Amino acid sequence: MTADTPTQAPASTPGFRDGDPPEVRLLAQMLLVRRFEERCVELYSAGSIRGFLHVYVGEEAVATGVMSALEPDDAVVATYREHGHALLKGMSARAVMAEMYGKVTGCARGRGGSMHLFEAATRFYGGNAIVGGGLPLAIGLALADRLAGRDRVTACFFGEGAMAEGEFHESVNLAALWRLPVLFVCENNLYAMGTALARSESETNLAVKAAAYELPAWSVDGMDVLAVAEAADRAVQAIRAGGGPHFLEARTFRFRAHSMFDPERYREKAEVEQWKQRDPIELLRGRLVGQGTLAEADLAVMEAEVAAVVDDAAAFAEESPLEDLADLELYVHDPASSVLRRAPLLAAAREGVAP
Amino acid sequence: MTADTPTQAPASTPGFRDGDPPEVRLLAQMLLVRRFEERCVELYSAGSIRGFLHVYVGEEAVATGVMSALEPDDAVVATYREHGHALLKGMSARAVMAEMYGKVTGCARGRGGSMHLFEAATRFYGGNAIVGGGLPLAIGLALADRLAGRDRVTACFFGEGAMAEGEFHESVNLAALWRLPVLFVCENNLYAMGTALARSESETNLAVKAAAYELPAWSVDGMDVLAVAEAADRAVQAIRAGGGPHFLEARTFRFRAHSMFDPERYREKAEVEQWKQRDPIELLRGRLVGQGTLAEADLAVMEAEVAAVVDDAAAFAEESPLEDLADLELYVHDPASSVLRRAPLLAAAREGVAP
Amino acid sequence: MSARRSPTARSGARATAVAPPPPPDDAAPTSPEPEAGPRTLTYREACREGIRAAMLADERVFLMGEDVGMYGGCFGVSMGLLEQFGPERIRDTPLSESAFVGAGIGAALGGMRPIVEIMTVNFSLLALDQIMNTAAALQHMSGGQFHVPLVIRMTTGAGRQLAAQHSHSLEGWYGHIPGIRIVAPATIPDAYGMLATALADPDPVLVFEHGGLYNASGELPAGAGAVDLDTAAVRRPGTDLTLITYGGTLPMVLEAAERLAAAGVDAEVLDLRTLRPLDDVAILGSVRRTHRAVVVDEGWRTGSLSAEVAARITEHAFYDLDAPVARVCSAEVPMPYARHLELAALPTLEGVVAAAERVLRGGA
Amino acid sequence: MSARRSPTARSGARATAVAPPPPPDDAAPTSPEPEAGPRTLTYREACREGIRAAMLADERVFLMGEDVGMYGGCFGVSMGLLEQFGPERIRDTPLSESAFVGAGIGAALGGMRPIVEIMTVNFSLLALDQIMNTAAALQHMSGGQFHVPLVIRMTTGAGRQLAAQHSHSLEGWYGHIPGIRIVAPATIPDAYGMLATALADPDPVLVFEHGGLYNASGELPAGAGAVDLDTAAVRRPGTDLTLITYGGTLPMVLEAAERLAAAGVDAEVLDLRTLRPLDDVAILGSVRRTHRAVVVDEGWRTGSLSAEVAARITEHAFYDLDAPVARVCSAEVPMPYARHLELAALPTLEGVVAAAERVLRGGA
Ligand SMILES: Cc1ncc(C[n+]2csc(CCOP(=O)(O)OP(=O)(O)O)c2C)c(N)n1
Ligand SMILES: Cc1ncc(C[n+]2csc(CCOP(=O)(O)OP(=O)(O)O)c2C)c(N)n1
Ligand SMILES: [Mg+2]
Ligand SMILES: [Mg+2]
Repeated sequence: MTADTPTQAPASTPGFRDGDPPEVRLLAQMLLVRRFEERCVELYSAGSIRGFLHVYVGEEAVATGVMSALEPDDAVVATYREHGHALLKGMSARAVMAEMYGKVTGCARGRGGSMHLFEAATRFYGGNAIVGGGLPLAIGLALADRLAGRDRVTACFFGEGAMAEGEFHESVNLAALWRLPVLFVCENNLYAMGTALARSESETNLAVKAAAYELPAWSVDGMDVLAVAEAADRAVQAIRAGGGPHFLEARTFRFRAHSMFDPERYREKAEVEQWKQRDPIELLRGRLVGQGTLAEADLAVMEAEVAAVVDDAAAFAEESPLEDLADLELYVHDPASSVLRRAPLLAAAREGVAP
Repeated sequence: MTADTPTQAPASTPGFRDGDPPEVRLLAQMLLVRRFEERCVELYSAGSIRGFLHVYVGEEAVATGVMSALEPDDAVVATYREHGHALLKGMSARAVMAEMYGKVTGCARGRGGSMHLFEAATRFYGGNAIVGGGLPLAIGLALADRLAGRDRVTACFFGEGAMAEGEFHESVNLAALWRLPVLFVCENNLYAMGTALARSESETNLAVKAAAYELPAWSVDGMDVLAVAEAADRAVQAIRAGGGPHFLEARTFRFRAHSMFDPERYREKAEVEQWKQRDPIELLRGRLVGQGTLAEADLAVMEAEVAAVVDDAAAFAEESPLEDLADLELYVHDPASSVLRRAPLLAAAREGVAP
Repeated sequence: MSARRSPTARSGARATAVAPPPPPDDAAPTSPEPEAGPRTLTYREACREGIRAAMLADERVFLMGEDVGMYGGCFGVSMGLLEQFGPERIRDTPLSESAFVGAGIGAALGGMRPIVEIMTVNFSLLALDQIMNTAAALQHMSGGQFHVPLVIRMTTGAGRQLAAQHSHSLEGWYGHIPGIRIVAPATIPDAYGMLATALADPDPVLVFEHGGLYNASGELPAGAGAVDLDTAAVRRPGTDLTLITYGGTLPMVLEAAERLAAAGVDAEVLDLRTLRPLDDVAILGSVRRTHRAVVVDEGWRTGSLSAEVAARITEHAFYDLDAPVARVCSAEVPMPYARHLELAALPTLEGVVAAAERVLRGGA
Repeated sequence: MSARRSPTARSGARATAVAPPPPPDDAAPTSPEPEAGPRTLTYREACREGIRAAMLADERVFLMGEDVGMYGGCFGVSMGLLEQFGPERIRDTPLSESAFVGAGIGAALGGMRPIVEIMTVNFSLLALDQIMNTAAALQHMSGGQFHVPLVIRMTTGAGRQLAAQHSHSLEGWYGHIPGIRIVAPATIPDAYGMLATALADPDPVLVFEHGGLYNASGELPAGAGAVDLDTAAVRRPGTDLTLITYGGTLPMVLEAAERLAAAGVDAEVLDLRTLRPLDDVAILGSVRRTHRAVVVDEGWRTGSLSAEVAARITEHAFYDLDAPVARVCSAEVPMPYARHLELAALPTLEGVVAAAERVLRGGA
């Protein structure tokens, strides 16, 4: 079940050294996501990345904090705004970037693109471009763990917009009813494309909404990575102790447009600027420098190491080959499926010749 | 938009005389539904009714109480367990019974059967055999009223099982968000086929669940028709006054099997017997007789008048003709549709002849 | 599976295809006798024994759906299995088609072998997002990393006066979707054996059980087990034309072939068994021999599986055809309740015979 | 609508069909000029002006869907309409496809004329229960009492590297469902005029706008308005074979016809326009004249609309055919992201020309 893509096991974090305090790792991780996303935007403008591209700039603290509470063997299900989640789960920047280039070295051999990153080795189950579509999947992964008696957690990320979908309701009810080991993480960035929360939910307090399914639910400042990490840790421990599913709302904001085609007519520049004052990276950086945990020189090293990883990923993607056109129809069925074995026979029958 | 079926405008209630106290009407209505349902069961066993048949025996107080709060111009959307709702909305017992016989005089010309009763004249919008499927429809009817500036209410009935469906969640949110004039009535009879409430919902207090959508929600004793009527009246008045959607859970019980093919392996006979002690008809009858509002003789007259209506309906259905087979494909498109006008032309083209 | 096996349970199945659905009175759980000799089972029992055998053989297998447990299955298929396997493996779900189908996908990804039951195909529309956008696409979207060994069973078809929201035959329509396999057991051995093969398939498989067949009975041979899903089966060999069908209409088509035989026409009857991918070897092989074909299915005519079969035959055996391929399908109406209307909307024996006669005269 | 109208916006449309989706930079609301002379519009603008004209003409009309208002529509179609008509009539919805499609059905029953927008056809699977089990069936189930004059618009098709959950072409598949009409505008006058006709239809109409066409531009004649939805249109008359297509592939097929013309083959190009019901008069009329046909659509091949068209032609014009009907469809894969793979999965000009040449030689 492992792809033959150039995936490394949980990558070391650029800018982080063994022995550094854990906050430094969180900062380095957020920085990696930020710089990676910024590069994606550039590469989109340059035409190297196509399709829909949704970046996570401004929201880094959420996935970074939550992932810090997970073990490598835990599973993650995310959305189309998932580059950061993929990197944080341990996928290589190379495999992610090459995927967005549509190259065969990409984590999905170029078939998925930005919205459909996957990696079996790191248990990263996507990448789902159907809003709400990942939630049932997460329930099922957790159910499998339960049935197999495995002590794993599945973290499922989704936007606040997804909470209006029926699949949210059905999935959270199932998880709560069956007490499955799922951590639901709502990335509440206040907008679903152009739709503000108050125009999509009659109840805008999302933890209250979730609590109606009888599961522990609370909100956390999604710009404060330490707060997110602490809350996630508490939830994951409770889940692992058999406490059933938990719901965490992280209040955050996307600093950029929804996708690359969004004129942002639905919100004021001032609102964006105000939120940028609470940039999660700046918040943590300020704290660490203020405490003396990090020096400006350390930051420069961190930036440089992060830049090197991003550069390397882009160069790798740029140079990588494309999938062979003849392989277009691969992976519709499993290579072991008799459907594939019989295909030549069927084709021969259609041609009216002996196979 | 009116069907050419033998529908009378809001029928007079057998067993009720102008001038009688309103409670007498409620009793007579419940009795009509009960006796009608009992006849359906007999007729099913006799083979006159086929397909799936779901009866409302034990739950009569719910629809009877709620309907008493509605005006003739209000709309009703119900489920596959809707014979009672149809009768109470003013449809004739003849048209309903003939429908179950599959006769052309049925309210849907025999095309719908037990699960799909409809009547435009009384604004009875079904009859929906997809659990949860009626809720979005009710939202839309209410939205149309709002957009057209009409002061009408739409009452939407569904079982507690439907509350697990995504369509419930999406619909209630929409109604609450847009403050639409909808009365949601959850007929909580504790079982969805063989699934007890606690095995289908993580939160079994359904009013609490509904309140998470930020709309007024409460529970009522669904065996006490006066309590239901009072609660519904309060809700309908509030809705009509612009108070937005309301949610009412009526706690009730079905005395019989889910459908005609249900061995009832999922519940104890004792539970059923216990609920039968709270038979809504007996409760009200006892009260009215106790208060001296009704004499035993009045009750006998009521039974006789109800029986006459049911007899008449069955006789009418029995004698009614079937739809002409040649008309099978009618009503797939509107008679005014150019699709129908062009059909002969297309057929001629297929035959390769001049039309 | 050998072709040319003799048809099972023809008239029995047909008789019930138009009768009202029976109470699941065969409730007592029977213990499986895998080593037993041939036995006579209903189609319902064969489905049940297939599930039981699969659950005994592989503890990753579990059954999940609405009322599969305490109730025994809405059509009684899973009656008794809860008692045998317990509530973790015979898992009742709330009314949440999208979530529990999606949970089946996730559980398959997590290493289990779920069998998800959707009560009838009409309700599966609520889960179509999960089926098409996830189950069918995931392997390709992930560049071959993730496989979804999920089996979804559902009841299909009309004939029981269940009207427009419980009666449609959408299995052929599902056949449009790449990445899934569609099977439709028509015989007792297939009802029993297709499940094991479906569970062994690394990809999602949709199994369509025709509601009108549940009470049909027939013989399950000694040692019956997994059947191959790759090939269509000749249920009656013949030389004059090919009648192509599957699932619920097979018994009726076999009867039509007998009727034709009495009139001196030797019809071959091909049971497609797997609707996606279609067995072009069998379809084209037969038609190249008989030079004429009638396709019978219970779906609506336009865009039906028959259209695909007819188009393929024409594309690949045009010069072998002595007549256009004819189709016998359901009328293009939401299925009506009244019995006479429902029967008129469905493919009939007379309709099949008439189509065969037209084709023999060179028409369609 | 007159047949044989000259094709609009061919190469422009084709060029954008493979380019990345453009920013909706044509954001400034243009005021409608119903009495103006001919004007050049993009397909996106034509859709928008169609909506605007319908809203001005009938106050029962309203537009509802995700981000149709403040955002201006995910593909910019409704940009500016909120400012003109206000939030009651340009109604943003939460992400709740099933509920707002169902609400559209209810509002239609309540006397309104809703236009519901679903962002792309892939998401419509979430609403399929409401579409098939209610919108399409209600009139029949109610014995003719209830009509659903609802219009659902959605974007369809690939070519913009949006991958497997945003790119499929399911409009032909929807054509299987009785009780609804399916239309697919391919030209500027159709993008503008089909909406009015759809709104006037007493039954549900699904309108499929190909995402690759939005930036195509062409002329809207003076006095353009409602167009008839009953007939297919000959976009290029010809005598040697009939190329049958619709929607997003029309520009490419017209180009293929020119390519064939250069090689001395005179191809007729038929734009189906309405996918359900199919215009058998036009289809069979053309093929009976040309004796050969190639059907081109962007759906997956198996069970595609092309299968239905091919089956019908064969059924009804078998003896007029000089060759089997050929199909050019998409490869049977969930649409891949990488550009070279996506292009390889889609019907191509070369593929159409090659199919035409095969058919001219008597093959399929
Ligand atoms: C079912 C479905 N409907 C609509 C869309 C189009 N769409 C993509 S993202 C999006 C907004 C989602 O908002 P939210 O869940 O808050 O996540 P965010 O983008 O803010 O991270 C929409 C409407 C989709 N992808 N899937
Ligand atoms: C979407 C859907 N799933 C499943 C069914 C089968 N089914 C019919 S009624 C029913 C139980 C519904 O229970 P509830 O909503 O509580 O209503 P009740 O029958 O108790 O009145 C089920 C599962 C259906 N009709 N529709
Ligand atoms: Mg959001
Ligand atoms: Mg119930």
